[in-house]
Amino acid sequence: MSTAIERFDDKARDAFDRMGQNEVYEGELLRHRVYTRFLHWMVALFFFLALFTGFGIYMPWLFRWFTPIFGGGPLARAMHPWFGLGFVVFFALQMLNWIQPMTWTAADTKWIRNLRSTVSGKEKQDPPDTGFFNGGQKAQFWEIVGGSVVFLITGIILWKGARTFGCWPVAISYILHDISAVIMLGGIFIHIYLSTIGEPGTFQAMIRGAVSEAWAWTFHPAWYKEVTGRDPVQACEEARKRGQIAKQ
Amino acid sequence: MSDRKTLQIKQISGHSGPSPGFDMQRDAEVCKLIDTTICIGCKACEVACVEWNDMPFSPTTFDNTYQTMPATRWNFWNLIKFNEHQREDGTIQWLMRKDQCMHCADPGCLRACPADGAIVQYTNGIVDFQQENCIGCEYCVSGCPYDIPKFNPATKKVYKCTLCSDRVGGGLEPACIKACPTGCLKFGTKDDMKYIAEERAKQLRENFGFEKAGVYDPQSIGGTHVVYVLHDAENPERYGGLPRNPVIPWSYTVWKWLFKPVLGTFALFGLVGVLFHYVTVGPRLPQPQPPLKDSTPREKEI
Amino acid sequence: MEFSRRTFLKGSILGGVGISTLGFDLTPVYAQTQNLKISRASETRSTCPYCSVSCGVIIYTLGDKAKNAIPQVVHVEGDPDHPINRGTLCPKGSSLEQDIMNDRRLLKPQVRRPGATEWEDISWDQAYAEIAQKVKKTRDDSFIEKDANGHTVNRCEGIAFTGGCTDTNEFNYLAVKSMRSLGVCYLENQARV
Amino acid sequence: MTNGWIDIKNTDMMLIMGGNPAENHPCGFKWAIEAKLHRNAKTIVVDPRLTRTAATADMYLQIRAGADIAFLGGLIHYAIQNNRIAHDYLVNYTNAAFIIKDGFKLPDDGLYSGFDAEKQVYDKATWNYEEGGDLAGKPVMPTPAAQQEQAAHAKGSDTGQGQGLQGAGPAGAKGGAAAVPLLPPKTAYDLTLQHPRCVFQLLKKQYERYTPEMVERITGIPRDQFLKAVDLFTSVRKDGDMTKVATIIYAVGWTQHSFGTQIIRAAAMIQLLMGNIGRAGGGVNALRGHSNIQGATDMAGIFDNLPGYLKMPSPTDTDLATYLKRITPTVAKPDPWDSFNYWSNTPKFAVSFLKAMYGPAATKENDYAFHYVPKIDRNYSWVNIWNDMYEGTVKGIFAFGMNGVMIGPDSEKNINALKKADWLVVCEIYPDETSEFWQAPGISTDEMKQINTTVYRLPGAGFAEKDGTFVNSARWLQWKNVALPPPGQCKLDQEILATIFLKVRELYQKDGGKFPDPILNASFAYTNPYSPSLSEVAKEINGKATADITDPKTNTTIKAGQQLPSFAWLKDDGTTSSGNWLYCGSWTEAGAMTQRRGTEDPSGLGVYPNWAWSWPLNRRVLYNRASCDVEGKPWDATRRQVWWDESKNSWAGVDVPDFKADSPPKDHMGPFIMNPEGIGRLFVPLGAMADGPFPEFYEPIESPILNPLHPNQSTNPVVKKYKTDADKYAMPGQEFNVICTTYRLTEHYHYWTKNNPMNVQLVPEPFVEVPAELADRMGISGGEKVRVTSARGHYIAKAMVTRRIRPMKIDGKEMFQIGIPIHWGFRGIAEDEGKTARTLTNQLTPTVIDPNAFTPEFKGFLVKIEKV
Repeated sequence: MSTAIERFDDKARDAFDRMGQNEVYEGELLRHRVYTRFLHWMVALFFFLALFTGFGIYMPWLFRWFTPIFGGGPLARAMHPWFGLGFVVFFALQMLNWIQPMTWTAADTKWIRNLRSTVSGKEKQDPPDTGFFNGGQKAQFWEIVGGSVVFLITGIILWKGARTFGCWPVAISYILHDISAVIMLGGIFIHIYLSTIGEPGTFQAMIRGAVSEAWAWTFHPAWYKEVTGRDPVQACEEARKRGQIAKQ
Repeated sequence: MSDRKTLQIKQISGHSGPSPGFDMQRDAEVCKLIDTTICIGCKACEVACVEWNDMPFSPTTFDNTYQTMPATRWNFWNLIKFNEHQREDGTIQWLMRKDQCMHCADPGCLRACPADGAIVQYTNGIVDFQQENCIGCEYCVSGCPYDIPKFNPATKKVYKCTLCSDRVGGGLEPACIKACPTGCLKFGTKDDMKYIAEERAKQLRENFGFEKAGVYDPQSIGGTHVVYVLHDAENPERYGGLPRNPVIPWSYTVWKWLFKPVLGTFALFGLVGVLFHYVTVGPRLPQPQPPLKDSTPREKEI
Repeated sequence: MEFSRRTFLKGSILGGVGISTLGFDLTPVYAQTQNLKISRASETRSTCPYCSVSCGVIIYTLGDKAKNAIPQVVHVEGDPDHPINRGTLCPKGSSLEQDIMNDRRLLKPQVRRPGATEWEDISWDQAYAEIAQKVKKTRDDSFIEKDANGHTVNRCEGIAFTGGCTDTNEFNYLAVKSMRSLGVCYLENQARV
Repeated sequence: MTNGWIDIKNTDMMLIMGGNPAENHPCGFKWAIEAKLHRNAKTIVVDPRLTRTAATADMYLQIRAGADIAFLGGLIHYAIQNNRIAHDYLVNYTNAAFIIKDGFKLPDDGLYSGFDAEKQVYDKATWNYEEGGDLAGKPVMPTPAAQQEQAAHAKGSDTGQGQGLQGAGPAGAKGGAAAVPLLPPKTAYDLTLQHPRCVFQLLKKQYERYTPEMVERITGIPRDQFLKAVDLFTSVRKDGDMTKVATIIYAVGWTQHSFGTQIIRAAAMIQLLMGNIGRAGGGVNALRGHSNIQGATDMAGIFDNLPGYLKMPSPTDTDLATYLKRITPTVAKPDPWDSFNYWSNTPKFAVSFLKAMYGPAATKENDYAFHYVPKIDRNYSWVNIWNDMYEGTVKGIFAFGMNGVMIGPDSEKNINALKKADWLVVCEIYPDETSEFWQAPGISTDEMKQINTTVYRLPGAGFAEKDGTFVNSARWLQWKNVALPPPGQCKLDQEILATIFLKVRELYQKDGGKFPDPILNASFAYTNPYSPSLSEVAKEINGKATADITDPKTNTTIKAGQQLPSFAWLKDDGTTSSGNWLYCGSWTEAGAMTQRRGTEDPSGLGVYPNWAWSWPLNRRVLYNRASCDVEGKPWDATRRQVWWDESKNSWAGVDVPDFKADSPPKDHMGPFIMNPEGIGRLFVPLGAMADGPFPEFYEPIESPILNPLHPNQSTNPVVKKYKTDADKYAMPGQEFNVICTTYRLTEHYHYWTKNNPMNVQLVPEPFVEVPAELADRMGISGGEKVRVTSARGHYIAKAMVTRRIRPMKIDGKEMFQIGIPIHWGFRGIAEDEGKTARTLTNQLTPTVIDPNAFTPEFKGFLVKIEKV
């Protein structure tokens, strides 16, 4: 089964590479290919569309000013399931795309365990065994996978309504849908924060697909080592020395 | 706006804050009494409703019963349910019950409805749908313990019996109640209707041999503004699925009015938390981090 | 990053804007009860034509009997004053509006000629003339003045008249008068079946 | 109805049989429910199906369609055996005490005395009272007159009397030159009811055979259920208690049989036995089917009457005097009693009627245009019209609102009859099956070309587009107003009819023709004769004075042209005219009584004296004198209607007394003022009933079993079968083994509401109600199409499998009953959409009619049922 996914992913990546292009300048590494970036932004787009239309249903008296953007309450409610479906479909493709790098490893549990220090800023550099994705990103990925499965099931139930599925399934899926939405929302805040102002230099990874080598060895040393073959800590020291020489 | 008396609103669906009409005006609670023991299943109420509300006709097909259609529809608000119940001695009791919105005191539809102003409850107890505010999410369908609200796919809105809020607002009795030939349907204040119902139930018990005759006014949803007199009040399911103990899925009460706002604030905390982290801890920069220049006081710069 | 005043101001402005735009306006919601459709219609008291309970009905017609408003039935309801039905109606009586404003009503005289396979329109005068001729011819052909025993009987054996059950009494009287004057003996009515 | 709709609320006990008021008269059934609600009244429903009436009943019995007389006979037997009868009422207000002539024989072998097998008619001479006085306690010996009578009868019918009887048929057809047997002026009577030949003893002997076991064999009602029901019904008279009252409510379930009139007779006899007639909450309440069917009967839309139930003249009535002598009954009563015999005024009614019909042309010299009216000597009733059209006698037919093809019976024969007619004029508001008989399913286009009938279909006016009066079951004449003009080119029905008649008159004026006098002289003296205003016609029906007339007693004078206040003013000297004497008083000088809308009801008995007007003379409950005992004191003070007011020396009451106002109780005038005897008839003397003075149980013409009482005379002996090739009848033993009955639904009105989308929505498709056990045996599931076949035709519809009709044991054999609603034909909303098989229910029904009322036998015939 996985070989079929592999073949599909490769074919897709090549096809998209032909269509788009990865701008990798000197001193940068290729991080995300066109196919990944395309999927990421489609997922993001549908997520926000679903989120905003969903707000109109979740708490209309709070978000009543939102729905006119989508042409009023009824249209927002009508489009919400389609956006949700878009989100789930594209995320499914992303999941196939990232199934390999996202597999959970011991390093990730270790990363999660010293999460407090990374958040409080004491640890300037991530532990050397942080691979292509660190524990937080993997946790969020799998959280989104779980969330979108819940979205799909409860969404279909809510969409077709009590007429086909009965009162209690709708009532329960009404809660699960909300819970997973709120959790995912929380995760998305953090994701956006870290990928923009939280960790400068990350955003271009999803725009041009390239990251600076400094970024690589600081946040994903194991991946840096794997790609460039050099030792990240040593590379960081050399860069610091070069920095002081330039300053003098 | 009905000319003589505007029906004051007591409760509005999905509405933040109290409704303008709440406790503003004394109003007797109206009630429709349905005495199934003298209902002859003639369907005058069905026709009177379709005719008064000028509803378009929906095609019906024969399915081995006198019942007009399996359940009410968005253009057929009240329907007599026919059930042939076999007594122990083998004889048949032909039960007929008029099925329509029960206008509950604590309406499940109103609780479930997320849209603001789509479902309103007047001070006289009538629960009414305001189609222009309805967003067609059909939560009310799962909120209603009696499976009453019906969705119209063409207009994407939900419809149900309004207990003729326009006629009652204009000082008339509902159309189905006026038409009922045997007087099985009666209209008046809730106290009068309960009194007549109890008297009738007593008469059935004492004079007509229905020991378990009783009145159906379920308190699990705070009582309803449509009250039944049943031959056998202990098992109302026999009358075409009238729930003995109607209950609103708790998700529309506990979840909606307690957890949802709480979780909503959690999500907000997420946003605020992130900003707070940015303001305090600051971003994580790729190493080596360029050293800070000395942050001398501002006046030095002038 | 230490907490600079400027960043603090940025954060609070952003938060304030967010809160205020979250929709706390309270447009009043009043009942939009449908205006009572019969409040200005004109009322006519009549009797339901169906069964023999003879329920009193009120027929609400469009307009206030002004000349230019051709009355259309808006609604039919039971007559609360009528001592027998006291405002109630059965499913047939309640649908009387549909019986009066029905698009299956016959609107013009038609004739089916011998051997024809569909209807032909015919004017009233033409219809009257032809029917009168046929009645006269059939009466003259089948009229018997005296029977086998020589008693005067004045019978027209060739014509039959079958009256409906919702014809008014006055119409029935005219039917008896005209048909008996023609000598018709085959005079029957729904009362028979 | 002897009482009225609202009066039903005053009852304590109801037997609802042969009728389904909850479905066919829902708004009237409200009063039966009111009786249950406010008086704890009990309802017993006896019906072949568990109907919606039975759903609210206290006791429901499933009976075999057609076995009604067996049930009622058993009820009479039970009432007499347990002495649950109103003794005083019986002795004083019925002919229980009258002695019957010696030659009379009870039908133990299924035949009364005097049956002429070859002509299938009875010589009714022996069904008569004996002449004489009080025979209480005297020895019984055959009187000389009786012997001479028997001799004449035994010798065979070669006396003049025999020839006079040309075929069966109503009293009108009877008689001949020889002496017509009359009721004896002084009847013999035995108030102790012991005389073996007194009516009560004969009644007791007649129904001794109707034991509960026999009732179970015939009707299929288990013995214990039957006894429980009759015990409950007769409990109102338990140990002679006269305060309670019971009513019997019925409809065409009883009339549509080949012995229909006798079933209703049995009900009347039960109510007489138990003293319920004339009392508030009592009586025999016939639920007429249509809004003006009572009016049509009063105005004689039927062949054998003239308006006001005057008999049609027959050929032997050579002149007016002979005719009046024949139809005016003479008093026949025990000597000490008194009898109003109101029909003695018949000459006044007949002459006034002729004056109204022919106005000035009716003069004393030409016997008030007596010969303008046709004389009938045979049966021209409904089934005979189609039979004679099928045989080529009837060439043209008017159908003003009557759908002959749908009504049948044996619609196929009606369609074929119409193919042979010359012309058909239909006045309808919807496209109906009769006007489109030539497009009936099964007629190919080239067959259509062979049909030479000219069909005129004229668009009539709906009920809201014309005024005029309707008469409801309770005899209330009510005026209705015009709400809107007829649409399109529709015209008012009266305009169409009057114009056709006047056009025919013009032709006769121009080119003459056979006996034009009645056509030329019929009085159409209306302001606009081509469209007579119905208020003018209503005034004419009420009656006017044609000359100044004064009443000597009260010395009041009515000028010529003024409306008459009541039929007491009618004269037989041509000075008064009245279209229908019964309606005299409906439009007086004080205005139209039929338009009154007074809603007060001081007595609370539902009399509403000032609402509209009920014939006769605004009386609401007929025979209400019988609600009082012999001294004029009401049986039940709480529901008193009329009583003898000693101070005013006249009868007073909350309702108009149905009696001679100033006849004191001591004169012992009988409460039934229309009968020559002045009392209720348990025994019907002479020719009033064609098939017997007492109701005898006969099987329906198509019956699955032979009559257990008298197998060799299984069906009604007097009923004739039709001889054309289209008339086929199922014989016992053929494959037709299921009993079928036809009926109406509450959602539909005959053949009219199949054009009304709201009603079509309620019951979208035709169906056949099939008992669950029969359906399982034949492998039919609910909603599957079935074909019902009778000897005459077939009917296809979906099966409604139900446990509300249960299998029955008839005479030891297991039988099933099915039911078919009548509402679907081949033109209507569902029909045009092809949702129905476009077959007609009445293609199944047999062409056989009741010998007295000539109503076809729509209920209880044989069919077979199979899957399609």
